[in-house]
Amino acid sequence: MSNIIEPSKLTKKDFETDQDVRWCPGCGDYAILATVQRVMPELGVPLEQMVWVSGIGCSSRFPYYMNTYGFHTIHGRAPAFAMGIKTANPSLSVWMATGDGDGLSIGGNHLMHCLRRNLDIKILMFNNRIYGLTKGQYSPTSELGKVTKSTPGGSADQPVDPAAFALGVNGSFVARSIDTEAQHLSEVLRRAAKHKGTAFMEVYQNCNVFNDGAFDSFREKDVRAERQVRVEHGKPLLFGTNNDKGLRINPKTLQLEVIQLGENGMTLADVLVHDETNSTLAFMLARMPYPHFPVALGVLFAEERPTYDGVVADQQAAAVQKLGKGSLSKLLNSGSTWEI
Amino acid sequence: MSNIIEPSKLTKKDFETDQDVRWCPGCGDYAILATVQRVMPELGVPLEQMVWVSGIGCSSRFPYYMNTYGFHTIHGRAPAFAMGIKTANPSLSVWMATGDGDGLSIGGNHLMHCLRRNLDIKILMFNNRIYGLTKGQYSPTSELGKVTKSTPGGSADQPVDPAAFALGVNGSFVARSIDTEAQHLSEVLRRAAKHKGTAFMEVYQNCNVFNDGAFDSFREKDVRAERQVRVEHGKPLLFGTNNDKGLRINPKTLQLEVIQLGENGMTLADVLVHDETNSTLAFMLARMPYPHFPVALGVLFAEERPTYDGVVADQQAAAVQKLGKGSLSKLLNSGSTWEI
Amino acid sequence: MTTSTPATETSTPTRHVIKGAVVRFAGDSGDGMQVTGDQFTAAAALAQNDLATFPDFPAEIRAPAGTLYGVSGFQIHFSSQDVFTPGDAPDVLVAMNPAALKTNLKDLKKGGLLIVNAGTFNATNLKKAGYETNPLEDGSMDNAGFSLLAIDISKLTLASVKDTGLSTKEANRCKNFWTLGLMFWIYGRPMEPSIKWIEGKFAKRADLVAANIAALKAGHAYGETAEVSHFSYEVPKAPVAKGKYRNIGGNQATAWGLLAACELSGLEMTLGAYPITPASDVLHELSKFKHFGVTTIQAEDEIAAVCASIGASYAGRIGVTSTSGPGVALKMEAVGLAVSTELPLVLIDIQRGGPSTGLPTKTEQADLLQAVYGRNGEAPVAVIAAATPGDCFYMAIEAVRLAIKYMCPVFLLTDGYLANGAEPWPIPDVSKLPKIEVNFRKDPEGFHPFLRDPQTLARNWAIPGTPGLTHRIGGIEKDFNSGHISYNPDNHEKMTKTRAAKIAGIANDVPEQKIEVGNDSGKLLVLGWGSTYGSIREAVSRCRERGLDVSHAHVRYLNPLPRNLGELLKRFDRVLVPELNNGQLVKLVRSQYLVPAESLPKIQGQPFKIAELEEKIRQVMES
Amino acid sequence: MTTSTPATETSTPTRHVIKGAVVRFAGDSGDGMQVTGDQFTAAAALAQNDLATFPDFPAEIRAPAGTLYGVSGFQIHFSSQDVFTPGDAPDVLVAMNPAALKTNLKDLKKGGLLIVNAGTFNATNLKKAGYETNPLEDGSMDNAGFSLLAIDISKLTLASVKDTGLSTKEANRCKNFWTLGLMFWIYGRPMEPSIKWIEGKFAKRADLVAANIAALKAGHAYGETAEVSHFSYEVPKAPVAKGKYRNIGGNQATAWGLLAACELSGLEMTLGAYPITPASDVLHELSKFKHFGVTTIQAEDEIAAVCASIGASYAGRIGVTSTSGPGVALKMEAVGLAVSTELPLVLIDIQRGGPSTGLPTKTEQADLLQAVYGRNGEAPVAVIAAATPGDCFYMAIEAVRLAIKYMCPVFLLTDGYLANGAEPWPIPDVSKLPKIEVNFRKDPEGFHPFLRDPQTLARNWAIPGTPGLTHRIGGIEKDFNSGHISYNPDNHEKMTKTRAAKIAGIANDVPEQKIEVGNDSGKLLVLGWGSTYGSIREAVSRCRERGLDVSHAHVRYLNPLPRNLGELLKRFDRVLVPELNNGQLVKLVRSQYLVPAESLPKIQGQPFKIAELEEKIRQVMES
Ligand SMILES: Cc1ncc(C[n+]2csc(CCOP(=O)(O)OP(=O)(O)O)c2C)c(N)n1
Ligand SMILES: Cc1ncc(C[n+]2csc(CCOP(=O)(O)OP(=O)(O)O)c2C)c(N)n1
Ligand code: SF4
Ligand code: SF4
Ligand SMILES: [Mg+2]
Ligand SMILES: [Mg+2]
Repeated sequence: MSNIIEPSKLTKKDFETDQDVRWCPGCGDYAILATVQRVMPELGVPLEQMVWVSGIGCSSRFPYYMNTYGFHTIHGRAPAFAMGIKTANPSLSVWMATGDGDGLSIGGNHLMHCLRRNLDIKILMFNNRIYGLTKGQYSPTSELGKVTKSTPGGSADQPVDPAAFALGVNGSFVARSIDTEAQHLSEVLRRAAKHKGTAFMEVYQNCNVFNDGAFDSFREKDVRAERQVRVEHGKPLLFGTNNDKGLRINPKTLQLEVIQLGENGMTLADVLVHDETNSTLAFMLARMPYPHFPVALGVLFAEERPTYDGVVADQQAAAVQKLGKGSLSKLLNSGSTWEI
Repeated sequence: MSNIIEPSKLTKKDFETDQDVRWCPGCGDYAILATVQRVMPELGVPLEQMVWVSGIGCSSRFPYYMNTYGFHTIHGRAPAFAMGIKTANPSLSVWMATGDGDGLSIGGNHLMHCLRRNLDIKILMFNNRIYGLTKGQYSPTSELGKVTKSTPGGSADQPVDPAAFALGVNGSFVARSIDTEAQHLSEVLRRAAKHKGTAFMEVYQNCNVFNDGAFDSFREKDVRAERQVRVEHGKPLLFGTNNDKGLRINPKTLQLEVIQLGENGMTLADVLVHDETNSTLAFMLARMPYPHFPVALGVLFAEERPTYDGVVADQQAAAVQKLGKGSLSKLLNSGSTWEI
Repeated sequence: MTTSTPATETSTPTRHVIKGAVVRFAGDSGDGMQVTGDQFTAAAALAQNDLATFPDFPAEIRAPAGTLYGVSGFQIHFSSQDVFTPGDAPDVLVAMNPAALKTNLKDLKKGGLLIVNAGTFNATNLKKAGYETNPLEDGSMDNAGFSLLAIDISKLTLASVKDTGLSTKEANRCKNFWTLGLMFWIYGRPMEPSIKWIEGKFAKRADLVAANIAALKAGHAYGETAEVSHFSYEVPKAPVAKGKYRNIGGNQATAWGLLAACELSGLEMTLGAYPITPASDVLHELSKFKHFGVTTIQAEDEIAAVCASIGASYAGRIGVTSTSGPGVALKMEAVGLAVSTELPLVLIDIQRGGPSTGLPTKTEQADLLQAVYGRNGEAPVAVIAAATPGDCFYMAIEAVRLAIKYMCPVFLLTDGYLANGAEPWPIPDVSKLPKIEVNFRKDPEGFHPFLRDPQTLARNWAIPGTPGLTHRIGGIEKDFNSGHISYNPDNHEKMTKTRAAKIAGIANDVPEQKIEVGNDSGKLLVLGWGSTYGSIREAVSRCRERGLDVSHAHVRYLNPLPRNLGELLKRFDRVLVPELNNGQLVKLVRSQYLVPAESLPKIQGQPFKIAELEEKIRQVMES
Repeated sequence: MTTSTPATETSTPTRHVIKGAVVRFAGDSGDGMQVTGDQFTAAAALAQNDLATFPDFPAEIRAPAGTLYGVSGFQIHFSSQDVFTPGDAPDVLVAMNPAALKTNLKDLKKGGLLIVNAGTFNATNLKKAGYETNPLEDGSMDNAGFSLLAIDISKLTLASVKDTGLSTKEANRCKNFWTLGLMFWIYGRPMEPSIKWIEGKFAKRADLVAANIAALKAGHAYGETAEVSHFSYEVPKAPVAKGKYRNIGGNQATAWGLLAACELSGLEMTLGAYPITPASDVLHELSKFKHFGVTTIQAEDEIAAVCASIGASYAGRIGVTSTSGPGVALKMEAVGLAVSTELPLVLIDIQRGGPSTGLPTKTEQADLLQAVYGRNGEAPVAVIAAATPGDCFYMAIEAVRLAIKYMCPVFLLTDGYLANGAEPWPIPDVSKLPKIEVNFRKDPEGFHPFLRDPQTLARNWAIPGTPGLTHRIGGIEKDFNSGHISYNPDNHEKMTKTRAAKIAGIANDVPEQKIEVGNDSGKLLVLGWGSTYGSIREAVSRCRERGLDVSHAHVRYLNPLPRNLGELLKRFDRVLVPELNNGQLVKLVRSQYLVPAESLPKIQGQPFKIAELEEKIRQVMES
């Protein structure tokens, strides 16, 4: 199904499979796939050292199109499979593709525990705010009052924000990007690849069949500048067509607010500088009410912490160190025994 | 099994059952039970209008000891049962008892969705940072490196903070209290009862058999003042034996810090005033690293929002309004039919 | 049924009277084959033919145009006689593009008629369909045993609508109505009803109305032309019972049956569900009927869905959950709680191809043993199955009746074939449907939650809000006499046996097993269940016409099995059990009655063809 | 076994030689009965008696002192002959408080010896135990058919340790060793080993060492006194095979068997588990053996646990998951994926009382049909069961062998009775245990993931990290010839039949069914499986001693069943199937072999007593 190429020589083509891609024409998934396939060769990971794990959903079809090892599992459980794979062989580069339904509806618990444990895997959540594969029911990220096949009168659920959720459960790397923003997404992928621990990436993805245009209001070229704030560690949180709008914390309310440079004495100095190690700031950025605020994209939070698989491996090594490689016959003959 | 008493005449005794309580002698659950039974009569809810739902665990035995309707369900699923009960009969006062394992390990997903949907139920999470009923394995709230029967070498999991989790998934009411603090817990229970929406209460509970003293470092009389900060809406965040320590936001780092009144020019004016409607502040308070910071107790966050059961009931009513009570024969004869 | 096909007719200008026909429309997902099929079905229904239909969607949401896996089909079997299935092989195949031809031609009946839209047979489409050369030109279709009508429908459609000023893209979309017009002419159907439908459907777009009608008429007119005229048929009325009819699909009938149960019991209903193919439409359909007292909860997963349903039952509603195989597996722990707390619960399993994710869009009957045995501990439940799309309506009512009367979980098994299939359905007189009795416990006197009706062994249903009946229930074993937790050994045995006896007792409350076709004793009994009803019935009838001593019985109640079934089976020399699985009902009857029933499995994600069953039955009887 | 009990002995100063005895220690959770039992067991083992033990913990973690539900028990059966069960009724009952007396007295064998700590029979304790009057004084025990030794053990213990300066509370804790000393004297056991144990156990507390030893000796000395002297017995060595022995419990043996499988296969292992009674100890035990290459993952729930195990198998380890009934139900959807992707997976189900939460601390065999059938679609797996605590070791190895060789899920069924029971166990020579062969696919030439071994039909195992073998697998049906997704009807049938054939083929790789006791044909075969081994074997032996023509066969391989089983069953006039459920194996054999096997169910959360089985067998043979 594939042949051996050394990492440095890998190209986008090498990451493509012979399977024809079966997403709807025009689906945002195509763009994400292309970007991922373009970035992977940069990582210098041999094809056979990479594993893509997924649940069930249109987005979870992803592994079939990556010419690495791939496991298309069951709905919502991908993080648990990844847990078994990564702890079994920590040298593998484990990536996970999931959707807003797969990862946050049925799979929310596994995702939460993966994030808090800080298992060293990279997670791409395709958030199209809808169930695509089952033909258009609302998802946990759909807006309140969403009208779908299963909610003709509008949904009664308040949505959850994936990034805020990840921060709330102590995730060590939380980022956001958009299907069509190849460059931005590429950068986020590179950062995630470098992060040691669970790297959670939410990617806004357009489902042109069941939720078309869900993100147009901040995704389209003409509105982008005014409706997105690209966060970068150490850089002021500026946005706007003329880069003359900024975010600051109102000293009284302790809440974020949008300021217009030049207006009532506001200068660049007043603008908040992004600190990706500040989880509180990340939490605020993740939850900024849209469209009153712009949508924050980029690496909201990143912090190095011990990884679950790392601790497990260390314990294993320490045990062998201390007790030597286990011997069955020693064990069976240990403790109180008697001869007859 | 019980007889009819009108609400105003209810007493603690009326909420007690004839079943002998089967927790270990000395278990923190007894104190919580007593406080709950003492507060319930104040609510003016008839016994038969109250339902206690639980999962499985020592804490989940709770319903057997409340002389109301009670449903001891299966492990981790209590919020889902509560969802069915409350939407079926919104006039019921639905309370849920769960543990750190029941509610956050196997049941984390249901709890998350209950919180984001804002189902109008009151949730008591007994957090003893251990699995009690199964005799002492670590739980998602146990500290990293926890040594238990299942982790002789120490656990490899980073814990999750229940309150931060609840805030991250958009919970509308998040509070904390302690098993032995009857008065404080009572006040929290009253506030929760008044809240329309999911009221999440984390109660630190001592498991004297498998995790004894887990909270002593901030629960005991002598350390309480220095190690706890009682948050109250509109009141400054003061603590300390002489009430001379306070919390403030460092304007540079935008992080919380402890200040000593009177020292380097700090006055009461510098102390942060608690605003329970500020989710960011609540998030910071929930995650203050202990023991560097005190433990925040009380109502961290409270915000009124539409409830899931409320919206569902309204849609039901609106539908009947608009279409009239459904008629089967009308339906069967609707659309294209033909006579033979 | 047997249809005389065009090839066997001598060509004359007058319409050939035939018993009936099987027609399949096949085209690209975008070609509107489902609409065409629906319209053609409506016309057949109005002509009072008996009929059955089955759509065949691609597995992908929206496969790229022209691909093999993007082909969408719709098959209809209409006749002047009783119809029990959508038919095996089509007499007439309409292929709107090369991919449709490639994937469907093998099914065309020998001597059948093939109609292709030659206008789509260009290089790109041929390549996508994997044709080296154009089959319409490379001679591969010469005397291939069927008649071919290769028409450039695309061109003719564009021509017919050119005055409406539609863009070519939109104009091209009208070709399905052009095709419908031709088919109407071939079977002598009036166009008016479809014209009305078009006017309603596109009310907001006069140009589309005009165009589609123009195309329809053009196709019809084309029929008149010489080379088609000898393919003109007439299918007389079928001898169906008088009454008012409607077309109904399986999932729709299931949902409507549940609505009926609300009205008949006077209870409100909560459906807890999580979307899954092919069950989602039950959720979609029920979500439209809040004014019937139905609350639909799209839960976070199947476990939450069933738990919410059980919670609703606990609170005094009809708790229902609908799903398919993988979802059922997830619900089983909670079903055990419903067994233990003895709460009513209706589980609808719309079976699909397994194991695991399997073949989500294909049909199968492989969840029977899971439904009967798939729980920890001794956890018996009732299991019933619907036989036809229309039968789903009545079995859904029955599931609710049993769940409430016996305070237990009831599985209703249907499958993808029933779910998406449709048939004309005599509309029942609602006032004649039997009411479902509900008795909530009200009297505190001597109450405990596990007091039982000595007859049914059902416990009394005491719901929150009832003064004086506060009590606690749960999944730990309960004392028979007080309902309190009990670890007593003898009590556990007594409770386990009681729960089992309660379910077994249902056999006395349901109809005895009847024979569908043939005698109630003889050489061979073909024993079926579920969606195989039509194929088995038709196959057995044909065998009997050929003089074979074979009968057909169809089991609707799978646990407990009908009280007379064992005795019935023993009256036949042999028992053959055709199932769309690897042999499941056959295991149950062999174990329970020790009869050497033989399995006839088919595990292809597709229903039995009548012909293949007929063949097997003959083989068995000769062996 | 039959034991001559004290009452039947003439009282003489010399020790009465008896075949063996059943002794039960019962007391408050806090009284240390488990320690006493363990020490008494060690002594019996050293005396080379054959023996079997069973502890009986209260359902509550730590019930309040003195309550009926707080009573903890430990029963041992030791003998000079082969021992197969911990025994039915105790010959000697030691009751340390009124509650223990109340809950256990009914079990004391007629003519047995009752030893009570009269010092605890005060008003409070009597009330807690529900005694109106003091049974030691109200005459209720006069000629009640057993001998009574009412001793104020509390007082005598305090006296014996008064010089050690312990607090009364701590001093009082020594009474279990006083009791042990007495029992040692009664059965003529040396005290040294226990003295050594005490010295090790309390190494850090010299005072506790001194006190417990003093108490032990005092109890022993008390034995010397006149009124006890005629209760002195000797149980000769049992004719057990030569070799080195150790005591082993069921869960421990299961865990060690898994460790053995690691060494024998050279693979590392991942145990994914979520705590649940009575399975947790397998997780606890394995978590100690990281240096054996075992990773234990305490997952967030059972679903994550099994998925992590499957993930580990996918990555080339032995994936194992251990749980009990409710957990099994939750894992089934994922097990279906392992069936579909054909990955090795070992599922250990330590069965407990059901349905639902049921009786968590009690034993039952009611998950058999769940294991065999409890999944969506056609999803066959292998199912095997252990018969004794020691057998768990070998069946755990066997489960791993089959899972790897056939690339499939294998259920190993044990239960609460095996899990907590223990027996002396001949330590195997590790070098003689057969290796488990593992062949990871390495060669890219002609590779696809579903290439099969023509013999076993197992697919090749290609693990991530292997150059040139990158591939994708999942739960959708796969093409037989390429491993790619396939919706092809015939392929689905072929793959389904292949998966079934692969599991069925295991029957050729496992031992034929053998007869445990009796002839391989005759009037009655008693067919058992799992933990009922000892009781059935003993009961059948006794019946044969009484001249009945009955045999015992015990099934270790439940799916597929042994290849010769059907033929074996047919050689008996009747087949009786005793199970700790409502009849499950009996359904499988009736359905598969059409033999009129009869069910003998017991659903009380407790094992069969030998006597009750013996009785039933006699009844059956007379009927
Ligand atoms: C156990 C189970 N339940 C339900 C389904 C049906 N199902 C498949 S994908 C899906 C949701 C997909 O939504 P999402 O994860 O957002 O993926 P998308 O298709 O939108 O990319 C559902 C409900 C299933 N396959 N398995
Ligand atoms: C499906 C299932 N899995 C596992 C168990 C075993 N179990 C019962 S309670 C429990 C954890 C209890 O911990 P927690 O919720 O913290 O309650 P606590 O006993 O500490 O109050 C577990 C694992 C179960 N009953 N059901
Ligand atoms: S349904 Fe939506 S998400 Fe799925 S493939 Fe089509 S466009 Fe993409
Ligand atoms: S085990 Fe712990 S939590 Fe459970 S009852 Fe005992 S003390 Fe309380
Ligand atoms: Mg989605
Ligand atoms: Mg706990």
